[in-house]
Amino acid sequence: MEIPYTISNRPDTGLWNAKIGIWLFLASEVMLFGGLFSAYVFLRLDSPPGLWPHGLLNVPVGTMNTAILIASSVTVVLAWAALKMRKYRAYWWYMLITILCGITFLVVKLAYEWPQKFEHFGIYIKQDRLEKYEPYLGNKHLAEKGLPPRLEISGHLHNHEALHDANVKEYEVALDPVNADPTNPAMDRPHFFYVPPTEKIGKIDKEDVERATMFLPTHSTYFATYFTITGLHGAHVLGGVLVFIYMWLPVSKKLYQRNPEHLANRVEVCGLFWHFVDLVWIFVFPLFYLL
Amino acid sequence: MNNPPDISQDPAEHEEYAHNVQKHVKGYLMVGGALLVCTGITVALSYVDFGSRKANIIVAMLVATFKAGLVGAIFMHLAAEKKLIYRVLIFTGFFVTVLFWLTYFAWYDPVAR
Amino acid sequence: MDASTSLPDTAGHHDPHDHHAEHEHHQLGWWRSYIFSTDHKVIGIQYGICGLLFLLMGFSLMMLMRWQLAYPGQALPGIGKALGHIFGPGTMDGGKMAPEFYNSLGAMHGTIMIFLGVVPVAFAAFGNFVVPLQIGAPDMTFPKVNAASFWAFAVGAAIMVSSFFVPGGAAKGGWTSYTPLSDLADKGAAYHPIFNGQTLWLLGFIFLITSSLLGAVNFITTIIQLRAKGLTWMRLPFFVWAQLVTAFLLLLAFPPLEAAIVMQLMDRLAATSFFLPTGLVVNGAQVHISGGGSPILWQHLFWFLGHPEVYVLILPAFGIVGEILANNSRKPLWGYKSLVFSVLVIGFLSFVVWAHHMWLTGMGATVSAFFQTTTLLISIPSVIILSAFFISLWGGSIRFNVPMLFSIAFLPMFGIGGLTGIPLAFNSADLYLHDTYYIIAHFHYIVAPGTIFGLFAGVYYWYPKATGRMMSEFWGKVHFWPSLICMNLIFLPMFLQGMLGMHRRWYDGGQGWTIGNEHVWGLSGFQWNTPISWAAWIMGLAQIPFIINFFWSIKHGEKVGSNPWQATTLEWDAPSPPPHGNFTSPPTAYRGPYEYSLPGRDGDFTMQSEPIEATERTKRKPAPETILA
Amino acid sequence: MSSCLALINEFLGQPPNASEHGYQIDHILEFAHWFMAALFVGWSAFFIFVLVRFRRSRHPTADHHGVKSGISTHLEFSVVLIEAVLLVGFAIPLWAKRVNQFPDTKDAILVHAVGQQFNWNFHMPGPDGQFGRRDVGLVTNTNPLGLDTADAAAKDDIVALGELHVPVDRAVIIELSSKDVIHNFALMNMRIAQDAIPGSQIPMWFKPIKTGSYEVICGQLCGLGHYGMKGMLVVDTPVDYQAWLKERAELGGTPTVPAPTDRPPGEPAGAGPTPGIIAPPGAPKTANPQAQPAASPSPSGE
Ligand code: HEA
Ligand code: HEA
Ligand code: CUA
Ligand SMILES: [Cu+2]
Repeated sequence: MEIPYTISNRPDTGLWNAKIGIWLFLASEVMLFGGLFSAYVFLRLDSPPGLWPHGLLNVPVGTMNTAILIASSVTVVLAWAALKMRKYRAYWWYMLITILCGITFLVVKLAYEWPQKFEHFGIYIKQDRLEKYEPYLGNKHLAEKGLPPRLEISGHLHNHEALHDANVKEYEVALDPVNADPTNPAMDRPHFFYVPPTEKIGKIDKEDVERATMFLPTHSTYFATYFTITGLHGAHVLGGVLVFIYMWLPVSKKLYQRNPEHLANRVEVCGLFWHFVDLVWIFVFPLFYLL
Repeated sequence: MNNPPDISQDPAEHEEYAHNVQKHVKGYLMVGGALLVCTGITVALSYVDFGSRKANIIVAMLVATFKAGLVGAIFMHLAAEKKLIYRVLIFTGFFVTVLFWLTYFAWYDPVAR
Repeated sequence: MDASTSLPDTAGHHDPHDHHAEHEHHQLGWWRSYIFSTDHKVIGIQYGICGLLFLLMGFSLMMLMRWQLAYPGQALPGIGKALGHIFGPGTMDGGKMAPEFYNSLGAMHGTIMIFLGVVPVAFAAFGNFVVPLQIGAPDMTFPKVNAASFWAFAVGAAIMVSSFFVPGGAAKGGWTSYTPLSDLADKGAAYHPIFNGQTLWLLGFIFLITSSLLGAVNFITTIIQLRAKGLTWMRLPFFVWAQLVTAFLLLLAFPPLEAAIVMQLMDRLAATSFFLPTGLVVNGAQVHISGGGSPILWQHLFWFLGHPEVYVLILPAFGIVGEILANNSRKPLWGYKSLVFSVLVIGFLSFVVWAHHMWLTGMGATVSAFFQTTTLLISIPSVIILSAFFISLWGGSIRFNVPMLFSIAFLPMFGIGGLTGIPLAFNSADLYLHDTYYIIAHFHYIVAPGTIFGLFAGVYYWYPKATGRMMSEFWGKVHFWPSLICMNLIFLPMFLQGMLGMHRRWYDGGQGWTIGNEHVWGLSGFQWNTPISWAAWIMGLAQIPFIINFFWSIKHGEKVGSNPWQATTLEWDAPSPPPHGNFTSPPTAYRGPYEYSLPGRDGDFTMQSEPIEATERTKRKPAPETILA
Repeated sequence: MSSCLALINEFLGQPPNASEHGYQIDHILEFAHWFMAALFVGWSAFFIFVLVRFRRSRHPTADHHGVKSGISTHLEFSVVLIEAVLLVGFAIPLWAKRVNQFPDTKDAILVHAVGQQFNWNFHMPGPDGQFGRRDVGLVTNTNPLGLDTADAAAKDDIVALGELHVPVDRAVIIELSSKDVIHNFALMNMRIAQDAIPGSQIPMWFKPIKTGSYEVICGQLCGLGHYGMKGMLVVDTPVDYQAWLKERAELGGTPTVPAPTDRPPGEPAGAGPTPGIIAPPGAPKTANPQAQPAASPSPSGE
């Protein structure tokens, strides 16, 4: 006896097996990211004023990546439709574009966005020393406007030896524009385009420092959630790309010749997964880049 | 909008069938466009000050939900799916809401004096 | 709307994989057909044997702990020193158990019993072996995924067990792995950054969760898609319903824990602070982390799995017991519909009660009122199920064979465990009972003499289907009676210890505490440990007949036909053991699952696959089935 | 009435209650236990009867239909009803009282209890009623709470390690927190318990009505010394209490018991942060003789 309904529908459910399978899997995925996002909410609610950073991420790049994912989602359905219409060449091209989109997304994230963060340096000032660094923080100015205070001075670390050498008593940082010119109203809201650190060097005594790290997951619960969620999402993208590559290779051409509907079903299933990954990103993007 | 029907084994019907799918393709492209526009809108809105950050978050989430809806309904064919799948998703949706809401609620209502 | 719906399923023949599957049983060598098989029966048996061995292992760990509890600080005679060498320095030097080794054993006992023992046997093993047969399917919908699920489990289990032998030993934070404790544990000079107990526990879990998710997807799809012709939802055996709900619980409750585990891994490996608040001072030294995390978050995510998980432990047992009760009382399960309904309700409600494990975390009045209500609500369907089981026996003609013995023992045992859950549901009462041995007794009555007995019953019941031979009745009884007695000798006194106020996870067995030295029923709380421990060790001996019986019968058990118990459900139509593809011809179901002692028929059982004759239609009255009774 | 109810808890070994609200909690327990007992006995009787009456030898042919009456429905409803009564009538109001109606801080004793591996630190505001500032930066072995002695409010503060005295018949409000991991401040005789969670300060209150000294159990696994993490609550007569306050005040902000530093048995050398101070079980934490648990060998056999 063979396993029925691998390709055609079971009459009473009107579905073939893999279709149900993938939807169940996606259901569990919803719960997985649900767990992560509820953690995000929980931690964000817990964070005291000023401790949830804003505008640290590169919005245009994020936007571009969003667009790329959306585009790839479109090409996947098109690829599937092409198969339905039995146009293998079209399918092949759409699939190729999808794969390339996926890869670009990953490259941008891993080779550009993340490293850019890793080399950024953030210094949290002790509560009772904040006044001392008023010129970098401009908290009075913020207080007047009723905005949350700034507790962190960020930029590019000049004297890297400061990280491990105890004799070096202060950090020298090429300040971010925000800290270079804190009272400038333009700085109240995060910039749209990423602005590199200025030439202006800020000096911060180690005594006054609460914590100082690069923008790594350990930097703050914000970056912890950011790297964890985008990392997990990236893993999903990678998985999708790999499967797509398999279905784009000649192997699947053989399957197509044997039974086109079967290939179409597979593409549909992976497509569903891909759309879901896209869908997750649709929430990740505003939550981390914009808000 | 409906999904393209599965292709029939009978080649004779193939012509109008392919045509049928073609119609849907246009729809997919339009939705893709809509999504891109919405992305632009989300970004733009995040620079508009809606009074409080809360307000901004709510607005952004509304747009995001709308986009998610599009992807789900059209790309993932949820606009016209089988009952079974709806059932599964309804429960999942419910439980995920429970997870969000109750954890939030528990955070919101601690022992206090 | 589908053109192909109407067409016969011809397409399948073109599919390479089905082709492959078709040939499997002709061509595959020993390895492919017994080790890396994709046949649901083989996978089921693999799961079964591994799971049982892990049960034994978890039990053995506990027997060690019971020594420490009964004779704190005394060297374990005989094997003690040897164990010290096996587990390495700082565990049982000179046969004396060290505190953190006790904690390791406790945590691993819980983890192994639940995730490597009961879930694999109750869900994966019986689910894999029995469900496709009971619904008349040739196999699972995704045989390869099925195999993948088993191997993911194997890897996860290997990681868990190996964690005993890394420097510092296995995880020590309890099976609940509460943060910050488990975030901070197993760190520092003496530990490897990755190969340390807690980190391996987390890594192992990721595999176990993956395995469960793959399994769950497969089960649900199979039950939905591969039901035999005529096997409508209301004709499904109760066991299939139980497995379906269980699968959904695993599918939807595990992922949030997976998320939490990823976060704890980040905390441990990337120095994040998901679960670490600001300003921790550990052992006099300030911890340098960003802080801002929440210890309670872990508990929420853990118990969001944790509670559904406990129903994962019990529902399959319900299913097994139901089948066996019907079969051996030779009459239908009473109130089939209400049973199904209750199982569904349990499944649903178990997602909204988790915080009853967190009463003392500083929960406000509103939230706790909500969770108390849901927790009490969820006890109702259990009451209904148990009542239905009891009532099913009324008017039966009860055979007391070994599977039946274990099944009827299950009922009161679960009853005790369940009933003692009720005071815990009131957080003001739990104020007193929380974290005492009362809790331990509560859930052990459910999982040990409950679930474990259910599993034993299942093993004895389906063994002939899997092997074509019976297990020995006599040795079965030799297994049953001591087990039943010892179980109660072990867990009843724990209620007393709990009421005394003795707490769990006490390395010294309460010796050092005033309450531990107060007397109840003639013995001090601490002294009670001794009879409990002896009972546990004797129960260990009582398992030997089972183990021998189990393996001996494979070759030497009495040969039997395809339906030794004269049961009605579809699996008994297949030959024993069933060939690859299970059924010689696709079965069809014509009637409900439990057509025992139908009036006006000579045999006292009628198989689901027997067509309904014209004569019957007139004679037959429909069995009384109402939702709430 | 309630006394005969109470029998069941005593019968099960519950130690006597020593707090004002405690008897209410015991009532719920009693009620629940009688309820469970009734169900259990009832069902068991039915169960055994059925097993005997309908065994194969006695009843060779089964009846396909079995029970027809809806008796079980009534039974299930009564279960629902009783549970509902317990919940709405007792449990919910009781909890509300515990967490929403704290006694007035003017006539209550205010204490901060801070858990650490494996000990309890108590911090009392002293005469001025002001808690001195605490800062994790200042924590040392001799100043386990990191009390800022520079702070004026801290001058008269009382800090005690392991042992807390309170006067009888006065409400006590304990604000629980922890320095490292989650502990649980459990007072079985006071019928009160509450997690001590790092990063948050959770209040809990009770009113002792019997003098004596009671062990504080740590009811949450907190590492290898968990089993030995014992505090002592001494309920004094007002007079003794004043004496104790005086004695403490003279000692100033420093704890009496020098914070032990010995590593726990069998602990891998130089192991990470988790392990800490460990009290061997049975080791008395207080001068108070009643508090001495029956002497017993330390679990590590020495
Ligand atoms: C399979 C496992 C299982 C099951 C089914 C249950 C069932 C229930 N559990 Fe249990 N529970 C656990 C496993 C389980 N539990 C575990 C493992 C823990 C500890 C976790 C840890 O901290 O390590 C725990 C802890 C636990 C707590 C937390 C206690 C604490 O930590 O402070 C609570 C609190 O509400 C609770 C309540 C309940 C309730 C109300 C039920 C109800 O669903 C019970 C309903 C059943 C009945 C009401 C019985 C009905 C039967 C009859 C009426 C017939 C009687 C007939 C005869 C006796 C002959 N449980
Ligand atoms: C499914 C879950 C499960 C099961 C079955 C058991 C079974 C048992 N448990 Fe378990 N226990 C837990 C889950 C379980 N436990 C959990 C979650 C905890 C909390 C851990 C923590 O603190 O974090 C705990 C804690 C716990 C404690 C408290 C420890 C402490 O707090 O310090 C104790 C104390 O006695 C105990 C004892 C026992 C005993 C005597 C059994 C016995 O009933 C054992 C019975 C087992 C068998 C009879 C095995 C039979 C199997 C075979 C013989 C296989 C045969 C093999 C082949 C045929 C191949 N357990
Ligand atoms: Cu502190 Cu356990
Ligand atoms: Cu629970």
